[in-house]
Formats: sequence, structure tokens, C-alpha cells
Amino acid sequence: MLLAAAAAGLMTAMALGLVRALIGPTSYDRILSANSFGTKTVMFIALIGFVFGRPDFLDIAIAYALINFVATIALMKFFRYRSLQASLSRLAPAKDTGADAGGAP
Amino acid sequence: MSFLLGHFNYLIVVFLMMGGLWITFSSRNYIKRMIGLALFQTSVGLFYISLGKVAGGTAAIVLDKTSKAGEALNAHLSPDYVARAGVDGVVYSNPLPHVLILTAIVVGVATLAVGLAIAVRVREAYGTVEAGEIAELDRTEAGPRA
Amino acid sequence: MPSFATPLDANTIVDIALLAMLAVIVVAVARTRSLLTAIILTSVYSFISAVWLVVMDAADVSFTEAVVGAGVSTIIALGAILLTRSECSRIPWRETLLPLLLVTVTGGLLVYAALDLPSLGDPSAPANIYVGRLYLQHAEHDIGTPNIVTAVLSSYRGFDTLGETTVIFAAGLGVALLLGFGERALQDTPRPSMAKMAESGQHVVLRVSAKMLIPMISIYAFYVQFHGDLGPGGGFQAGVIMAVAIILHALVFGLQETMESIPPQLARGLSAFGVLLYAGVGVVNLTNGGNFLDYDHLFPRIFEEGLPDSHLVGGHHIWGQHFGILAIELGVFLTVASTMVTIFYAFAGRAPDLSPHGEG
Amino acid sequence: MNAFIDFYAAPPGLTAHAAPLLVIGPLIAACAAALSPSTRSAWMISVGGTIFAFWMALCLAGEVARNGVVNYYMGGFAPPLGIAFRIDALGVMFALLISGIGVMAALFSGHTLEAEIMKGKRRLYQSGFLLCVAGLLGLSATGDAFNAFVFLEVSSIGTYALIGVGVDRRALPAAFNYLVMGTIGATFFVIGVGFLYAATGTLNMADMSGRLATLGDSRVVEAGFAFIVIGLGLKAAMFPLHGWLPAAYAYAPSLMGVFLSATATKAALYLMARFLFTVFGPHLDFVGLFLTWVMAPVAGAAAIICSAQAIFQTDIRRILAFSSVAQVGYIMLGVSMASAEGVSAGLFHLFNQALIKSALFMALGGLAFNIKATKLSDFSGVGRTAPWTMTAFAIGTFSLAGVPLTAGFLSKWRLIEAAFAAHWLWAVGVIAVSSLLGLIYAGRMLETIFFRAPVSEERAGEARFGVLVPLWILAAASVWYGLDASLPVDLSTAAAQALGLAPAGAAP
Amino acid sequence: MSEVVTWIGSSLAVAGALAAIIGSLGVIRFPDFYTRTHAASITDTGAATLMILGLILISGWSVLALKLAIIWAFIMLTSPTAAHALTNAAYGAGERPQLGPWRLFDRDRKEAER
Repeated sequence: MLLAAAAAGLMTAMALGLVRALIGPTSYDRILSANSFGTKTVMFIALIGFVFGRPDFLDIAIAYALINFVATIALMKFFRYRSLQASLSRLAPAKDTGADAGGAP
Repeated sequence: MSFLLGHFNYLIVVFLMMGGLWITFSSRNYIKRMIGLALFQTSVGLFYISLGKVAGGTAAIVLDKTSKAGEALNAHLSPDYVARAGVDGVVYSNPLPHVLILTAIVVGVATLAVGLAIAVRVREAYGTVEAGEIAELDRTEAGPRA
Repeated sequence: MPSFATPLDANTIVDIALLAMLAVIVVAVARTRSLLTAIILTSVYSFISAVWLVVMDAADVSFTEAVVGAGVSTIIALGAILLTRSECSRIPWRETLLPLLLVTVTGGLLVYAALDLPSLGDPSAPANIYVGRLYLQHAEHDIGTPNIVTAVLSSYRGFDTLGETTVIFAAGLGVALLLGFGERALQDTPRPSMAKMAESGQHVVLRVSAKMLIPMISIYAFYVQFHGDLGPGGGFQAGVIMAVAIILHALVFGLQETMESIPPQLARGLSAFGVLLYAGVGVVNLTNGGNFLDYDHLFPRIFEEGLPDSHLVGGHHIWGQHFGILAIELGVFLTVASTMVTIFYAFAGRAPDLSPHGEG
Repeated sequence: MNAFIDFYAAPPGLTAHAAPLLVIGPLIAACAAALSPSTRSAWMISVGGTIFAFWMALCLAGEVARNGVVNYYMGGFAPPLGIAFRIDALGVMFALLISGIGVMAALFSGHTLEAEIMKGKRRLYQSGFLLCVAGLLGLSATGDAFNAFVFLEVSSIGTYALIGVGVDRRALPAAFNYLVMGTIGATFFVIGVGFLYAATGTLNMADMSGRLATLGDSRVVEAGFAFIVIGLGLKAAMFPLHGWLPAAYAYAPSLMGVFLSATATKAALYLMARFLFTVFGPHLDFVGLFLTWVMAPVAGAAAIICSAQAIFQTDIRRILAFSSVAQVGYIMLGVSMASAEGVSAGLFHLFNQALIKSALFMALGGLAFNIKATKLSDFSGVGRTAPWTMTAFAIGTFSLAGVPLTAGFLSKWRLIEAAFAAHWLWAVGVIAVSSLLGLIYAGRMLETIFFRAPVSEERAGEARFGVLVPLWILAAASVWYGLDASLPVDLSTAAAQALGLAPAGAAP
Repeated sequence: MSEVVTWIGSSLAVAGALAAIIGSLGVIRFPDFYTRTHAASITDTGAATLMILGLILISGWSVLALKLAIIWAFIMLTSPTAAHALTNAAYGAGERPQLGPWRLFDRDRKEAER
């Protein structure tokens, strides 16, 4: 029962986290929210296995964590380098234009 | 109420399909259309999975009914329901829709990749991915029609 | 409680909540004009639907949806908006009337039929009592794998999976035809020396954690590959995860580095080879006297009898089925992994043409 | 099918597995072509793969002639558990048509790719073409509804890219529209199959049909029917849903024009006929209503409106593309009569159209070396400078317009006969009017090509020999079948019978 | 004994869920991107640690516990890295914190670039 309460709490947290992804205002907020949503998803999958009595599916949760990470890195490269091919250690970062995020000072 | 709960999934999935289709039809931007298409295809997957759900069931990975997990599952269910809906004492959801949707998801990502690749080429050839501007460019640069 | 029309149990509540979130996201995607936002929200959509799929007992589908929808699709779409633009134009309301009509008609038709469908979870719905139940009853007996989805996917409906692998191969082919293999990435910018890379010292955190993660991910991919009979997973998911590891390498260490270890030609060749392997297993079955993709005839009769525990279970050779599934899953793995890498190379390696439109 | 009854094309061991090999042959060839070292070897693999498929189709034709139906269980699992191939006279007709046109297109491809595709990509192009052949052949052979979707996508995914890769940039938006419409069509098909699965619990078409018959009317089945018809209608460019087709065919590289115009929409029509008659059956109320009150009027409208649109096109390939949509109208008109005569006449017309359209596109593609433009006016006087190519083109055009002594005339005539037999006098009128319009655009093309003065002397020259061979085979076939139509008539009559439509009178 | 352990484990899971809720509230309520990142990344790892520890207690010594530990390691490795990469990208692309002396820093840096 307590586990179910935990699942419900996590569900609430996911719903709340979604709000920031929806309202923005900058794209970074959305990515942050999406990333944090992904982490909560991982926890939720792990938890729901115990709640529903079939905890064999933890394998999937690892994949979620992994995908979540790689997608965030790709988004980060999108902003910082405007390219997916650049090496992180080589190219100078893109200039401070903040084209997508309207948050430039 | 029971009817609504029983069909809630289908109604929402229909809404999702309509949303995806709406994005595809109404957008003029090629990338946005592909996103809509991807959402549409995913929603169809959700529809299939809804069809295959069996109440009180578990994923179709064979489980011994005497194992801990099996007993935990059956604790919620009445024995005659398990006897009616289950196989070897465990109730599973229908695996066939899962198989079909696995295939459909793969087809979906294949379509997405090709569609986006075409969009990139369109951008290189026309300088835009907006359908209206492309039609305009075709009209003006192909010369007046006879 | 035992009947299928259970009002508001935990399962139903989670189901309703997740679907509601999906609906909200679809509305938001439809409303936003920033493509980047649309892509981020679509990736969240994939995550939510993956959770929903777990709740609906579709573990394998959930796995696939997560790695494909939230992972590969997002990265490809990002690559695409980098090469095009990340804003879309406003739609004049006049142009929304026809789409609205079409969507309403389609939706009406869907609702018309959906209300006539059996209730969710009805165990005696036609869909659940016939073929699906037959699989549940026979799969372990016929094929010998506990994961029935894998059994159906790779043996009963193995031909579908061959088609699916071909579709992936075709997609890789199409993208390569349209965008090339990322050869432009190899042309420009001179290669820096390793020493210079080390001293520049940027993103140490990322580089170090990527170095730790990439081997872990690869091992995990193989685990998913070979564990697919027993739990969720299989060639497709493993292939995507492997590709994601390679993509992570390219994202962190640069596309050129990755292309040195895994040349585009190799990736392209492997993707064709995977399909060949799959089809080849089928042809071997033919030559050994079975039907196409009938793994019972994977081995010649004499060899089969020499295997330990070689026995017919319900007229099926468990060893043949076992190794047949392994072989075709390997084919799927190769094709999927190399095709995803090919697609990533094509998108990431295409330098954006510098033309005045759009900022991307 | 009498022509094939004593036809043993291969040893029995091979014939027994002809059904999967029909698909697997081109599929393996596609992989081999992608891996092959040179353009030339890829071309040879392509020709070899399609010839192999044609050979297997011939084997199947023999088997079907002897046994009626060929059933093949993939993986040894009988339906409903496994996927079954079920090939009857209708399927075999399409397998023969697709693989035959495939051979011609493969022969043609050696030269056309040199003219239109970048050097490094020709192998991949061959590979994609073979995948498309494999997908369409699988579509004609499969007896499983979901497997049909998979093959629909196998044949389409590569095609989208193949259409877009060419010299004409207008091909790209065309390919994109085709992709969106094709994917929506395929997804609608999946939704429809999902409804049918929800109603019957099976995916095997024969099984499904049996269970639907006992089920009676249900809203789920009706909606499934609607989605399948709309989805396949999109794929088949059924009249109001044909918007993607003209641009896609007109601006695509010639090889795709040749192959797709002859096969892709036809394969979707095949699948629709399969669902209409085999899975549902005209005895169901809503199917009958649909055929009479939706499909027939729409088909008539397509035949007239698209023929009229073809007249006003300036681009020669767009004329042919609109004509294709109009011809789909004729075929559907025949099918919507739901009588043995009507369906067999429609199928006969489909057979002719496949030959004609691929010949016409091939003639134009053969000149692509010399004439880069595609406007009709650019082809002025080409008939004088490239007589061999353009004579074949003229034969195709005559057949298209339905001039007597060509196959096109015979099939239109049989359509009219069928319409009289069904007491659909309006359909006779539609065919007459549309044929008249067809004469106008055919005449317009021929007038420009043969009787106008050439734009400039040095531009136009004869197509290469490698193009002329398949071109003339196709042209000769349309003349031959105009004189002696026993083979296609035989095939289409047997196909109509295989759909469960008994012939009213004696077959001619 | 085992019931007590299960109870403790469940309580930890609930605590984790609470941490997640608090984090989400922080993400909604905080004024700018950097403070939101702070809220999200700290509570993510914290919630994951609490919850997975709880689940490990529930599952006892088994493969499940090992898998949970792997998931935990994964999250601990990826979540902070992702947050770091994201803030780095945001800062590099010109997103600035809203409050306090950072403004000053920002102006200094701008001047130095000129």
C-alpha cells in the first residue's frame, strides 16, 4: 500500500514536471524538464514493477536512463555547437547569440 | 460509468490519433508534418495495445503460478477468473498486438528518417521547408503555364 | 474485483493519468510554432507512452518505444532541424478548415467504431480468445522461449520480422541515397592532434562520463540481445542501444573520430549483411527440407540427432528453434545497429548549406 | 489459366518453394546489389534478381493452374498461428505482371541510371528498386492482413527516397507528399486491420473472411472496412485521393516512372480487390452499397475529370500521370460492377495499362540522355529524329487511347460489354466520353511529337539500344495482345473466378 | 523481520516520491533556469537514491537488487552529467541567471570579450 502511495506521489511529480515542459519559457527549461521527467520515468518503471508484482522489467528502466542521457547530450550539442558532428574538445563553442532561447541579457 | 471506464482508452487514443493527423494535415512545415505523422503512428500503436490488454493480466513472459510473483499476481484475482482467462494458472495479456506494434514502431521510425531526409534535401534545393513557399517557387521559377 | 470491468483499480488510475498527459502533450505540440519544442515534447510523449505500455503489459513494445521514440527519433529530428530551420510559419485560419473537416470525419468514424469495441481488458473479447490465446498456450511448448513476444516475433511471425528488418534496411538505403554517408564530415576541418584535444580540457565531465558509459552501454546491448528469449528485449532493441552507444561516442568525441573506428562503408555493408543473414537462415531451412524460416530444419537431420537433449517437443526441434532465433536476432541486430548509425552519419555529417533562410 | 496447365518451369523441389522465393529472390538480390563492387555488377544482379522472380512467378502460375490455390506456411506454422502465403489466380496474375514489368525496368535501368543518378549512388538505387519489387511481389502473394502492411511499407519506404533522388528538384516535394499520403494510407490500413482483428481475433485473410461471415453487421467491421478502403485508396490514387500522384510520377527518375506507374498503384488496387471480395465479399450489405454508390460514381468521375485534366497539362509526363489516375477509374469501374465480367474486364484493362504506361514512360526516359526538359513542347518533332523510340511511344499512345487493333481497345470494349450486362448505361456513357477525351490528349501528344518542326536539330537522338529492347518488347506485347488477347483474358477471367465471382456466360 | 524491512523500504520509496514532488515544485516555482536546474538535478538524484534503496531493501539479496544498483549507478552517472552539460550549453548560448551578483560577473565578462 505504501508502495502504491509512492507510485501515486511519483505520478504527481511527473505531472508537475510536465508543467514546466509545457510552459517553457526557454527551450532549456523544456529540456531540463524533459530530462528530469525521464529520470522520474525510470524510477516509476522500477517502482511499478514492485507495485504490480512483476519486478522483472528493470532492464527496461536502464534503457530509459541511457536514452534520456543521450538525448540530452544531443540537445546540448544542438545549442552549444549547432552541429551534431563536432567534437566536444575541438571546436570553439557557438557564439553567444542564444538564438532559440530568448534569455540573452 | 463502467462503460465509460471500459472505453476511456479508446476515446483518448482516438483523440491522440486526431491530434497527430491534425498536425500532419494543417502544418505547412515539412518537419512539423513528420512529427505529426510520427505521433499519429504511435497513437495507432496505443490503440492496438489497448485491444490486447486483459484485466488482471501480466506481460506475456511465461511465469510459474507457484512462484512468488505468480502468487502475488493471483492474490488479486478470483480463481474462477484465472481459470477462465488464464493459461496454466496465470492471466497474461494478449501478446499478438505487441508483436504487431513492434513491427509498426520500426516502420514508423523508418518513415520518419526518410521523410526528414527528404525535408533536408528540400531545404537545400529550395531554401525553405514551408509547403506554401515551395509551391510559390515552383510556380515562379518554372515559368507561366501555357 | 475479478471481473474485467474493474472500476478504478490502481491500474486504471495510472492508465487514465498517463493518457491524459499524452493528450495534453499532443495539444501542446499542435499549438507550438517552435519545432525544437515540438521535438522535446514528442520525446516526452514517447517516455510517457513507454510507461503506459509497461502498465499495459507490453514490456517489449515499451522498450522499443523508449529507445526509438525518445532516443533515435529525437536525435534524427534534431539533426534535421539543424539542417533546415527550427521555426514554422503561422497557419492562416482559412487553411485549417479542410484539415479540421478531415480530422473530424476521421475521428467521428473512429469514435463510432470504438464505442462498439469490447471493454478494455475484456478477456473474452474476440481479439483475446483466439490467436493470441493460442500463442500463449503453445509458444513455450513449440518454441521453448519463455518470452512469448519473442517467440511470436521471431518464429511464428518471423516472416513479418524479416519484412521489418528489410524496412529498416530500406530506410537506411533511402537516407543514404538522399543525404550521402556523411562523407562531408570527413572532408572539412583538419584533424587535431590527440595532445591538443587533451590540453583543450573542455567538457572534461562529459568526456570522462562518456568514456565510462560507452563500454557499459555496449555490454548492456549484448545483454539485451541475448536475454531476449527470457525477458523483454531482442535484436531490435539491442541494435538500437548499440547504435545509441556509437552515437554517444560521435556526439562527445566528434563524428570524425567515430567514422575512423566504424567507417560508413562498414556500417552500410553490415546493414545489408544483416538482412542477408536473416534471409539466409530461411534459405538454409529450405535446403534442409523445411519451409522457409522453419527453424526445425535449421540443422541437417544427422547433425540435429547428434545434439544433446535433441528431442522433438510437440513436433518441433528445440535446438533448431533456439539457434534459429539466435541467428535471426543477430541479423536484426546487425541491420538495425548499422542502419541507425548510417542514418545518424547521414544527418550529422551533412554540413548545413549556408543559405539565408532560417537560422538553423 | 489454361495456358499454364502443362507448364513445368522448374524442378519440383524448387517449385514447392516458389512462393517464398518469389519474394526472397529479389530481396537477396537487393542486399547483394548494395554490397556489389560496381555499378555494372549491381545492374546484372538487378536483372538477375527480377528474372528469377519472374521465373518463380511462372512456376507459381503452373501450380495455380493445376491446383487452383498455392498455400505456403512460413516457418511451417499453419494459419492462424503462422503467416501463410496464399496465391490464387488473381495473385499469380499480379505476380507475373509485377515481375515481368520488373524485368523490363531492370533491363532499362542500366542506361537510365547513368543519365539521371549520381555515380556513387547507382548501386544503392538498384538495391532500392529491387526492394520495391520484392515488396510488391510479397503484397501479391501474402494471405495475412498484417503481413500485407509490412510489404506495403517494404515497397514504399525505399520508393519515397528513389523518387526524390534525381535531377529535377520538383521531385523532392513530390516525394515528400507521396511519403505523407502513403504513410497516412498505410496507417489507415493498419487501423482498419486493427478493427478487423478486434472483431475476429485473427489476421489471416481467409480465416478472417470466414469469421466475418458469421459475425453479421457490426460497427467495428464497418469502420474497419472504411479505413481499409480509404487507406488503400490513398495508396492506389483512387480519384479524390490522387493528389500526390501526378507530381510524383512526373518528376521522378525515369526508372521509377516506368516501374511505379505500372505496378505500385496496381498492387494497392489488388489488395483492395482482395479485401473487397475475398475478406468482406459483396454479399455484405455495406460492401454492396459501397461498390454501387461510392466506388462506381467516383470511378466514373475519375475517368472523366482526370482525362480532362490530362488534356490541359503542358508537361508530357504529367499528361501520362493524369491519364494513369483516369485509367485507375476505368479499372475501378469494372471492379465496382462486382460481376465476373466487370471484374475480369477491369483486370484486363489493368494488365494492358501496366504494359502501356511502362512503355510510354520508358520511351520518354530513353530520351532523357538527349532531352533534359519534360515539357510537351520540347518534344516537338522528336518523332523524326528518334523514329524507333517514338514509334513505340506512338503504339503505346494508340493503345492508351483505345484505337482498334491494340490491347487497349479490347479491354475498353470488354468494359463496355460488362457495363451493358450490368445495365449500367451511364457507365457506358462515361467510358465513351472519357475515351473521347483520351483521344484528344493522345492526339495532342502525337501531333506535337510527329508533326511539329523540331525545336533544334542536334538535341534529339535515338534512345540507346539497351532501352529500345525492353521498350519494343512492351510495345510489341500491346500489339500482340490487341490481336490475340487469349492470355490476359484467360488470366483475368481466372482471377475474377478466384475472387468468388462466377462467370454468367461462357468465357469468350 | 522481513516485514519490518519491507516497511522501511516502502517508507524510503515514499520519501523518494516526496523528494520528487518537492523537486517538481521547485522546477515550477523557481524564477530562472539555473535555480530550476538546481532543484531538478538535486532532487532527481536524491529521489532516485532513496527510492532505489527502498526497493533494494524490499527485494532482498537477489538479481533484482543488483539490477536496481546498476540503475542507481546509471542515474548517478548520467543525471548530473546531463545537468552539467545542459547548464553549460545554456550559459554558452547566452542564457544568464536572473539574480544577484551574477549580473556583475556577466557584465564583466562581456566587457572582457570586447
